[in-house]
Amino acid sequence: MSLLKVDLPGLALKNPIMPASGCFSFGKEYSQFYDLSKLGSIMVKAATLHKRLGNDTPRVAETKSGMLNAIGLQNPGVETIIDQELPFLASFDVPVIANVAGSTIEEYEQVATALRRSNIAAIELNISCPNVKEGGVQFGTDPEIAAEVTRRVKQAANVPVYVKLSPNVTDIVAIAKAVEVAGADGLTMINTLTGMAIDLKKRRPLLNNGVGGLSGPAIKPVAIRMIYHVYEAVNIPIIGMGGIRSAEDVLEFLLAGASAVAVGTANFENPLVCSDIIDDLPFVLNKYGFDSVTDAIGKGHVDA
Amino acid sequence: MSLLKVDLPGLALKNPIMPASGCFSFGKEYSQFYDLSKLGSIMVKAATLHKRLGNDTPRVAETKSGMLNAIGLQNPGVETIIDQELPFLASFDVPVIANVAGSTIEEYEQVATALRRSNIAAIELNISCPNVKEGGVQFGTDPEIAAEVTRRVKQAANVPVYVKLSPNVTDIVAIAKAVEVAGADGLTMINTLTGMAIDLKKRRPLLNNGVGGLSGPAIKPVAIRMIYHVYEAVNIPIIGMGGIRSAEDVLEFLLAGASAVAVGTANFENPLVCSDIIDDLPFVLNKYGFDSVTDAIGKGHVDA
Amino acid sequence: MKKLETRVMSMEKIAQATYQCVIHVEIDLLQTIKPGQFVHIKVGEGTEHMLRRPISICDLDFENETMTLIFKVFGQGTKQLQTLTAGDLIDLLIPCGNGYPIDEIEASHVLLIGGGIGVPPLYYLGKQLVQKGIKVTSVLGFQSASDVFYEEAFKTLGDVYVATNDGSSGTHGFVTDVIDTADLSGDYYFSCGPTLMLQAVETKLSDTPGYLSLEERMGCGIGACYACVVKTTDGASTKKVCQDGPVFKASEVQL
Amino acid sequence: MKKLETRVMSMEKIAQATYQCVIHVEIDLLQTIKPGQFVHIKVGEGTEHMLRRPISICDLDFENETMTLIFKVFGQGTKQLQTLTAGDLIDLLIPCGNGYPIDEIEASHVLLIGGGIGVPPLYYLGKQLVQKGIKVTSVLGFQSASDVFYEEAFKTLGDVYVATNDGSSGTHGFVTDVIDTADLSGDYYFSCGPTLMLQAVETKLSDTPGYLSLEERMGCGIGACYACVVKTTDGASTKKVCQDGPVFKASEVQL
Ligand SMILES: Cc1cc2nc3c(=O)[nH]c(=O)nc-3n(C[C@H](O)[C@H](O)[C@H](O)COP(=O)(O)OP(=O)(O)OC[C@H]3O[C@@H](n4cnc5c(N)ncnc54)[C@H](O)[C@@H]3O)c2cc1C
Ligand SMILES: Cc1cc2nc3c(=O)[nH]c(=O)nc-3n(C[C@H](O)[C@H](O)[C@H](O)COP(=O)(O)OP(=O)(O)OC[C@H]3O[C@@H](n4cnc5c(N)ncnc54)[C@H](O)[C@@H]3O)c2cc1C
Ligand SMILES: Cc1cc2nc3c(=O)[nH]c(=O)nc-3n(C[C@H](O)[C@H](O)[C@H](O)COP(=O)(O)O)c2cc1C
Ligand SMILES: Cc1cc2nc3c(=O)[nH]c(=O)nc-3n(C[C@H](O)[C@H](O)[C@H](O)COP(=O)(O)O)c2cc1C
Ligand code: FES
Ligand code: FES
Repeated sequence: MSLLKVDLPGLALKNPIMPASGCFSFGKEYSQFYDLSKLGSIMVKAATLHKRLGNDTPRVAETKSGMLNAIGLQNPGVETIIDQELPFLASFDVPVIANVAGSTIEEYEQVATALRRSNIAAIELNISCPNVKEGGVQFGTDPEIAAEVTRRVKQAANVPVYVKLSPNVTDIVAIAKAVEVAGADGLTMINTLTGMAIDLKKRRPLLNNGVGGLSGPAIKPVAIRMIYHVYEAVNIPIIGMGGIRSAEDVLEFLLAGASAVAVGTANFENPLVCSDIIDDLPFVLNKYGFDSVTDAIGKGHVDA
Repeated sequence: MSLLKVDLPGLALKNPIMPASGCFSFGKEYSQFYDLSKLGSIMVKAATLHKRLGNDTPRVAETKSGMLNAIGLQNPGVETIIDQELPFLASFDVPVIANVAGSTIEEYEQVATALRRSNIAAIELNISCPNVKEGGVQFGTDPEIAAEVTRRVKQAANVPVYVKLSPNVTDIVAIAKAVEVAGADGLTMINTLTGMAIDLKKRRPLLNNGVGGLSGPAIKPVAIRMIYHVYEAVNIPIIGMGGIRSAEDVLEFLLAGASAVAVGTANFENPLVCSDIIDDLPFVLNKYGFDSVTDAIGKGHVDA
Repeated sequence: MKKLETRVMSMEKIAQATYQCVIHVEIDLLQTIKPGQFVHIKVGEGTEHMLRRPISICDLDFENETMTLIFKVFGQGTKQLQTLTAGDLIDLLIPCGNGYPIDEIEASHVLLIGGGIGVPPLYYLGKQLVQKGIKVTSVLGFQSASDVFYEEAFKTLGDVYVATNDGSSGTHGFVTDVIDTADLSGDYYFSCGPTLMLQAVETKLSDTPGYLSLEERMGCGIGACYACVVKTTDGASTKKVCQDGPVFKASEVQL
Repeated sequence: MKKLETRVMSMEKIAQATYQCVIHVEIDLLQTIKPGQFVHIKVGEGTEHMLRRPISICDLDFENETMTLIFKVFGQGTKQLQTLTAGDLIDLLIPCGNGYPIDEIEASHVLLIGGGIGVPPLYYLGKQLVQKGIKVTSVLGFQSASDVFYEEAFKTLGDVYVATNDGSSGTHGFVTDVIDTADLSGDYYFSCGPTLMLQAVETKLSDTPGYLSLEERMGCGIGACYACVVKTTDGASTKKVCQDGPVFKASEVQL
């Protein structure tokens, strides 16, 4: 369906739908449910330089229309990911976006460098993971540091770099502009809001890590607001996410200014959600009078 | 029930439950449903120096497990509030907390000064309303300005001042500490998260104002996280709010570190919610092994 | 006003996406309800829908102690309400708002002008007017023939003119076209429907005193949150649709 | 594994806050299910509950094409599941996890040791073991007499010992007390229940090879989110309860 096509740096997407990083592992499990070639792209789980075991459990908690997670970047390390996880995805006709994380700027660089020998289509630079104590989140809350990480990873990488923004900031537009100037090819937003739930019986935070990242429909209005404002301030494309679970939600993100979207938490509710949305999207575009996905991007702006 | 009692600066509360500002007007409407004397306190609608008509409609939108509002501080002005709204509440046995708003530091001062001739028990200093274009929100996002407003209103007021914090910041602990140093007697948190919803048919933000404040159960994890962290950093009491709709929710806020709580959005779902929670709270405290409200405050902290 | 948990007696589709819901309400409460008032309905039991949905009261039956609502499935809330069936519980704030001031007006012939989901509240109003000996003429506007409902019911009150946007039933056009072509007039008019229709009606009948029932997105539904305001004609103050309305004198508010 | 929307056949209270739910599942799918596997259930239709709930498969009936689940009402999700009745739709991921490796073990006498909501998965396991000609002895622990369920059902498989914490039924104490007092032993044990119980069982039966079924809070339930990990005995890596488990060799994982 050519009406669903979107062209973004490094990503010739057959449709704007992709699973969000951390919610789809490296695809194998979901390939039981549908053909992954159907997807616009796949954002795979975060990679760090070395293997990480992540946080102690409990790592997830349900909240109203959302959930908290504190996985803690568990992953087998970038080399193992390249050798053992990505080859499986190569058998599908779908561009892969690698999620790069780290505790230091050097680690980010090293992971991006390691990925040069893989066949990924783009990098998602995760400067916004709230669940790692040593680093991670600071990179996403200071415009200058965010810009510096972006610059260094851009130099190390051989594919376009999308910077993933944290919503836990006073002024997300300032960060977006800073990473644009530093060379980001695109933005992905939003990562999770920092939240907490308390176990009434145990009298302590429910997640072992204390805080966790809030995701799901609960945060959609925050995501829409931030994308709306960032869209007006930058000239690079935005991949939007935060609470999407239907084709109507996708259209709302497109109108706010996203050029494509990612679906995270909703995969847990319905493992077929991405496939279902791809099926529904042409009808929803049509219902609201849009000829194509590109026709809808940014059209929710009052002056659009 | 003495187990529900809490003593806070200016507020000898018979129980820790009060309606949140802006969700209860000046009480009259809810007095049809139950005796307002039952409440611990009442946080009345924001007062500015002069009458304000607020934003154009639509002013509210439903979101998943929450809602957006952009009322825009509509109110008849502080003098009219003192003369025509507060006398009704005087007939109940309940301390009233006035919500003070403004576009300039001078306006905040003037409103606080005007309130000297009223019989309120405390002031809630609203430096965090996201729905007023001229001012409001900046006061809540910069620690120095927040401290300055607090200092000036403390000087003008003849009752304890609780500062209402905005969650739309990178570091809420810094703001909390700054207003504590500036003389705040307590904190109330959180105000709404800034959000947006887009009308797919009209292709523009659903609220006439564009952005609005996100409230309701959706934001509870963010409120709990912020209260938890602020509690560890300050020595003044916190009145917690954000998504409360049951006595279990109240206990979660107490464990996080709130000394009392306010209920906002849930009043719209169930106009009797505050009354119901007050009835349920003794049983819930008992179920989870607490002798009293004060026994539970802060007990969710790992080192408590 | 009170919060009432009561039972649905029946749910029936009466036109395209349009449902008639009959609800048990005790006689004492029924007797306090005025035409034009509405109920504010909780959708589902959990937190997904934190805001209630306002629906006008369409009819009362004192003998069977029931109230009738008619609503169109529009979004997620009404879609969920429609799944209720006989015996299910429903949670209402009842009655909300002020209603039509039928005891305050002197009239011998009244026009009822309703559009789409603005039609239901006019039905109980018409019944009350007829009972007071006032002649009633109804003008009902719909999108299309498949949307038309209660035409026969209104015929029991007096003359009925139907208009549809696509001409598939009655006059082709808007309710104002009917007023023109049938040359209708009355001492008073009562109207409820989409804002564009109300504006057209107000302009067309500017010489006739009238009352409009307005819609606005609501929070509390009881006057406490200032969500549902409408500006007064002078622009200097506002009225709350949920508490001061939904019925306003046409001259009183800005549409 | 697949996502299945199917019908509830019955919902019955069988002990204090404990419900038995029978669900229609077609024969082809039933035949793929191994004892110890679980289903991951969607709660309600809307967004309020974004995470599914894992519930062990307790029994299969090939003739009637049904599957039995037994669950305790614990929080909001199970409370809502309990309201389902015959004919209602239920949305499952089925089957999840690996199950007990009954074809890989050589044994003539097996101990089944279950605690509370850990009892259900042992039932279908026991049936399968008996069918393979293996002797089965069951030790079932509950809080109190009012929590006991399936005692009779397990008696059809072999000897049954019940322990309750308050002594109101069977032995006063824990399942490990029964193992002591009745001097029970087997070639293998299979256990499912609260972590504290599993630890006690593992310690008590450290000389017997055993399999444990673990619980952990889950996100996806299919191995994609890393929510439900458990550390391997050497501490150097993790296993996913939802995918590599819920059944693990007792020596394999840290409790
Ligand atoms: C006083 C009054 C009386 C009404 N009487 C009737 C009636 O008798 N029959 C009928 O079919 N409809 C009536 N409506 C309109 C009805 O309330 C909306 O169609 C309904 O709320 C839509 O809810 P939803 O969940 O289906 O739509 P959604 O779009 O999912 O609703 C989201 C939110 O928007 C609000 N909303 C959406 N559309 C409207 C609207 N047109 N007016 C007010 N709020 C809206 C909802 O209440 C909810 O808060 C009345 C509205 C008002 C204000
Ligand atoms: C593999 C497996 C098999 C299970 N089999 C059964 C069974 O056969 N019968 C039975 O009664 N219970 C079983 N449980 C436990 C059951 O999943 C929980 O009791 C249930 O999820 C609680 O949900 P709730 O909504 O009532 O509680 P809430 O506290 O409202 O749930 C909130 C969140 O916490 C999770 N959660 C809470 N308690 C547990 C727990 N003990 N284990 C895992 N997640 C939890 C929920 O899944 C949900 O995501 C099993 C758990 C696992 C992991
Ligand atoms: C369990 C879980 C794990 C996640 N892991 C990652 C991750 O490794 N890297 C990352 O950039 N984002 C991660 N995220 C954030 C998501 O990619 C996404 O930005 C966020 O969840 C908002 O989208 P949603 O509401 O659709 O889930 C994770 C989210 C969840 C729920
Ligand atoms: C309709 C509405 C109006 C509000 N008006 C005010 C206000 O005037 N002043 C203020 O400080 N907070 C105002 N708030 C914020 C609430 O007091 C409260 O901080 C917030 O809604 C979070 O609590 P809740 O989730 O229980 O609603 C308003 C909230 C709503 C929903
Ligand atoms: S809906 Fe709250 S004032 Fe009208
Ligand atoms: S629940 Fe997602 S990996 Fe186990």
